[in-house]
Amino acid sequence: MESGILNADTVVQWIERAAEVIEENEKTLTELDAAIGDSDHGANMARGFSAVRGKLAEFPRDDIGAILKMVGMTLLSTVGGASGPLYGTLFLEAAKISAGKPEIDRVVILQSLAAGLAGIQKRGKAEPLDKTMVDALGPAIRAFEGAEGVSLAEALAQAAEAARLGAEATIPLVARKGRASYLGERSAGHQDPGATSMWLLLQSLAEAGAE
Amino acid sequence: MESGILNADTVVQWIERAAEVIEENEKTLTELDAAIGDSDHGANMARGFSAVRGKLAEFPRDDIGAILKMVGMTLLSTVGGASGPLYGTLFLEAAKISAGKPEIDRVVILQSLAAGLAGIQKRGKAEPLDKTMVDALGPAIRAFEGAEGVSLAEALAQAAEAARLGAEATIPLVARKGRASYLGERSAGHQDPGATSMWLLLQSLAEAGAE
Amino acid sequence: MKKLLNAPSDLVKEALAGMALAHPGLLRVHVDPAFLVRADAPVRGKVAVLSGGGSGHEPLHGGFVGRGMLDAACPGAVFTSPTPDQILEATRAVDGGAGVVHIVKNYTGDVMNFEMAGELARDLGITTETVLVNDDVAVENSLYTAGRRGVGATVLVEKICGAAAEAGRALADVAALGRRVNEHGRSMGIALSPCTVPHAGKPSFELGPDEMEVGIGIHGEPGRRRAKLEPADRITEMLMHPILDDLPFQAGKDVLLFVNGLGATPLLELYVVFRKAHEIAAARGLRVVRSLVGPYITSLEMAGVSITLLQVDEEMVRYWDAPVHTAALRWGV
Amino acid sequence: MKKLLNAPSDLVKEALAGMALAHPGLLRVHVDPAFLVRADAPVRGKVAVLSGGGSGHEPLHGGFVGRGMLDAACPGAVFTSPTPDQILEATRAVDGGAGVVHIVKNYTGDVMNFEMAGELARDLGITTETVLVNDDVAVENSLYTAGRRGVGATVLVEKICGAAAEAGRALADVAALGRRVNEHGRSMGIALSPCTVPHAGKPSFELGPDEMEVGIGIHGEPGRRRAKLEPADRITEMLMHPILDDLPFQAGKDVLLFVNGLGATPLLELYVVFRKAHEIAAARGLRVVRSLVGPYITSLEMAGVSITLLQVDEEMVRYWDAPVHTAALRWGV
Ligand SMILES: Nc1ncnc2c1ncn2[C@@H]1O[C@H](COP(=O)(O)OP(=O)(O)O)[C@@H](O)[C@H]1O
Ligand SMILES: Nc1ncnc2c1ncn2[C@@H]1O[C@H](COP(=O)(O)OP(=O)(O)O)[C@@H](O)[C@H]1O
Ligand SMILES: [Mg+2]
Ligand SMILES: [Mg+2]
Ligand SMILES: [Mg+2]
Ligand SMILES: [Mg+2]
Repeated sequence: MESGILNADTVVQWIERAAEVIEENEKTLTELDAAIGDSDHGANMARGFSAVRGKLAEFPRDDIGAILKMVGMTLLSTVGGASGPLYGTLFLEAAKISAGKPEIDRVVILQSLAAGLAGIQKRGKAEPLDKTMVDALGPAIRAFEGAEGVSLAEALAQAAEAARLGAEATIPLVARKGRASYLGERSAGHQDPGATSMWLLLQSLAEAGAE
Repeated sequence: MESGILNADTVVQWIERAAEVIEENEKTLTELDAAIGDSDHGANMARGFSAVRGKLAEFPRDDIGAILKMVGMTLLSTVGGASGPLYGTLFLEAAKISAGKPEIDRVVILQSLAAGLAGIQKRGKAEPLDKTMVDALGPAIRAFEGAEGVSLAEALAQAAEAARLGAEATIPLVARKGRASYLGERSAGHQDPGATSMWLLLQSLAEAGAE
Repeated sequence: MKKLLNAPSDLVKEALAGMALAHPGLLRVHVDPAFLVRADAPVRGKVAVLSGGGSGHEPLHGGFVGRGMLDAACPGAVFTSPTPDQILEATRAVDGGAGVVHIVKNYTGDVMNFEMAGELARDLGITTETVLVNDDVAVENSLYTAGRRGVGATVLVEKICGAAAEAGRALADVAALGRRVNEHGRSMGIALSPCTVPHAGKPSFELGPDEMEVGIGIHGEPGRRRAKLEPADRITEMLMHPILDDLPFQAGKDVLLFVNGLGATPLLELYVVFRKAHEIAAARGLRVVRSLVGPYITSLEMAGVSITLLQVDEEMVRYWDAPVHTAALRWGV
Repeated sequence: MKKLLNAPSDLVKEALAGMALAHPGLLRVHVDPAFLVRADAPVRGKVAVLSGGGSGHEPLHGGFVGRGMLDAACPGAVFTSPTPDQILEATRAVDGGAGVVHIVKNYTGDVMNFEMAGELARDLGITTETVLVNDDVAVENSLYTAGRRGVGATVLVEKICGAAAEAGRALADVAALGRRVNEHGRSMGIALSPCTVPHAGKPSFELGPDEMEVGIGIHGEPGRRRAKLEPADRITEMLMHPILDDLPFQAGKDVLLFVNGLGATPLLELYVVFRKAHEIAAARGLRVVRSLVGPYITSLEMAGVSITLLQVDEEMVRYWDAPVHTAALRWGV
């Protein structure tokens, strides 16, 4: 993907890869959620992405916006919980930016991610360091934006790495949003499940973008 | 007690000793009942004998029948379960034999025990080898009856020993009466709790009779 | 042992005090000896219906005291049948001159204590009739054993006898109807986990992570056999087939299907079992005309389920539907 | 994991099928998306009352669907809030032209999914009002957190809103009343044991044999703090004092006292807690005019208890007493 552009096929590969990775990590995500939540994040994400995967095979590959919209709508109607509306919003907001486009460049990718983050924050009212998925997506976007002079693949890899670090950096935080906030101080010392799944999605994007 | 006679004081000592022994063995009786019943025999017997003990201190010591009747009535109204009516009946039937008597000899003791056994069997319909308290009391009575040419104390000791062996001999039996019968073949391999408490009572009697 | 209690010996007494405070218009509690009666007892001229047994099966029996069901309940210690004096006093407290039906689950202890109470009541000039409940198909029925246990059908007998008594039926009729319900009802249960008798302080048996007890009673005793845990549908078959074959239930008949939680079973799971039990009953040509789903005869915090099937006639259905107002079962009022 | 189920992913679906079979005259089940509505929905001209949330809290919410309470319930996966399309379709199915009240427990997921459903309903021309329930005093309430959880008061809000809607009250009135109930209700809970989410397959946390979680929610999440197990009376004080101090409840007022089992708690123990809670309330000069004791908002097979205290006014009591006919709560009909 030295082209500096993502086409619809790559987007589909990303989502397929994401579905795989989520399935592989279902247990891990659930365990993270067991520690500071209600033990369902893995099952929620797996249910959602398995539904997405079911629709993906047949889906036309000419409009990235349409693909992302389908993903968003499917997550919205199958995931539930806090993560359903948030991931749903992420993809729906990104879909608006890439509507009608068969391929997207770095600028559009950045705009899409930023629109997704804005949507998540509007819906969920989380600020950085509230110990949520925002803490993985925010740093990833800043890394992607700052990755000048490198290939798109490399920029995506740097974004994924920033997401990983962001997710890890949630460990010492005391949650102020979502279910983990009910634990108060006891939420510290555990990695946020949503930040972790966000990292997995961005990692899948980097992997798809590298092929 | 070389006299060959039990007086009311000894009967009171017996019941007090029995109350102590039951309390000491509450856990054991409950554990035996847990294996083939409902884990309450220890608590049932302890509740009953603690109520008896409460009444004993103040109780007149001139009439063995009256003492035994009080014990029977108290057990009847505090033990509950299968053992309550059965032990209640044992003491009430024995009380009839010794009514008005300040002391009783071997013949009356034998009659009392036999009347108690008959009462238990009439109430509970158990035959020997049904894996119940009958399997401790029955052999004890036969041993007591057969203990000729020995002192009363020795006869009571032989009766207690026969009760112990009778209780142990319930281990291989398949229960045909009481709650243990619901287990069918699974009841084999465990000692019957009621036969065990019966042995403890007769052992206490032997100890009181030996003093 | 993790329980919400103070001293184990105060558990039943304190729970009764709680019931009295929670349901003041419905029932009254007598402390020594311990029993509960409906608030307006004795009801003049009405046959009284009384039941009792060890505690730990709540809402049975105390939760079924009230208009249209039990006039009195006698709670023993946990899993220990009540004593004759308790039963006698409760019998006296509810006798309205038309006699008292004793509904007795077939356990040696219950049978003997009720028998003695009945004899004492007779001496006082109170007529009693006993309805013995013995619906558990997991237990062999034989003259040479203690016979079958009384389990789920007890709830149905209590409801239907209570309604018949409320309707003004005579002592013999109420008792006969109760016996008919018992004769047409069959039950069986399984346990996924044991329970802990407060006084004993530890579970009555141990079960491996993939084991269950089949043919369980309601007193924490082990079941007839231990088996490997199976999916809910398979377990439901394991319970329904012996039940169906026992009466036997005949195609074309109307039935009441009662899926009972033993204590810790989530309602969600009970409905999963109900669904399959209904399907099996229908496949045998039975019409499920009435249903009951929930924890009504429990075994402390045991996880598990029992199924009761009652082949109903028109009279049973009428009395089942009649108004009832108790702490645990209420409709029509 | 020992549960009566087939595949974890079929649990909710199969339980709904069971409910439909068990309560045919009472409710109807819609499969995809999943929701339950009362049998006669939509009721023309009546405000509809809808609630929903993750499954695993049964009888909440499905068990409260019926005349005088909920028109619809939307069950999510276990402990997972339902999705906007589920809520939207249920809203459409029960709208009788007078608008729909959404009763939402204050969890981020529930709030967002209901919010989106409300927006979609508005686009379709259906007016909705949201009553947010957030009664858990164990959780700090702050603008900078997710706020307090909705727990026991949910049952009371659903009953009282349902009765008001049945009585023909307008949308704004029903919603305002629901908010008033929420404002005057406070709850807190403790857990003696964890629960196991079927998909997760193992308990959400581990507790030592003498430990309990204080300030527990209803989703198997750990509580605010871990403490040593205490006698029931002491635990009841630990729950009642924060509740009483929070509103604060004032001497001379009337209250409804609701002692709720979290799943595996024997009824016997709930009444022991009720007894002490009643005593504490009385000592503060409160009059307990209504009571509810039982497992109404559960957390699968968790052992534990929550207490809810509602300061009632005449209108709330009237609607509390109004007839209700649902699978889990029924009186007056
Ligand atoms: N207000 C919020 N804003 C952003 N993310 C949130 C918010 N609330 C929760 N989350 C994310 O959702 C994750 C939990 O998702 P999930 O377990 O699927 O839902 P639920 O908490 O409803 O069970 C959390 O780990 C967190 O990252
Ligand atoms: N029919 C009977 N005849 C004689 N003894 C019996 C009979 N049924 C039960 N028992 C005795 O009672 C004992 C159990 O007593 P207990 O545990 O106190 O009562 P329950 O079985 O009602 O819980 C048994 O171990 C047995 O010895
Ligand atoms: Mg979660
Ligand atoms: Mg026993
Ligand atoms: Mg017993
Ligand atoms: Mg959740």
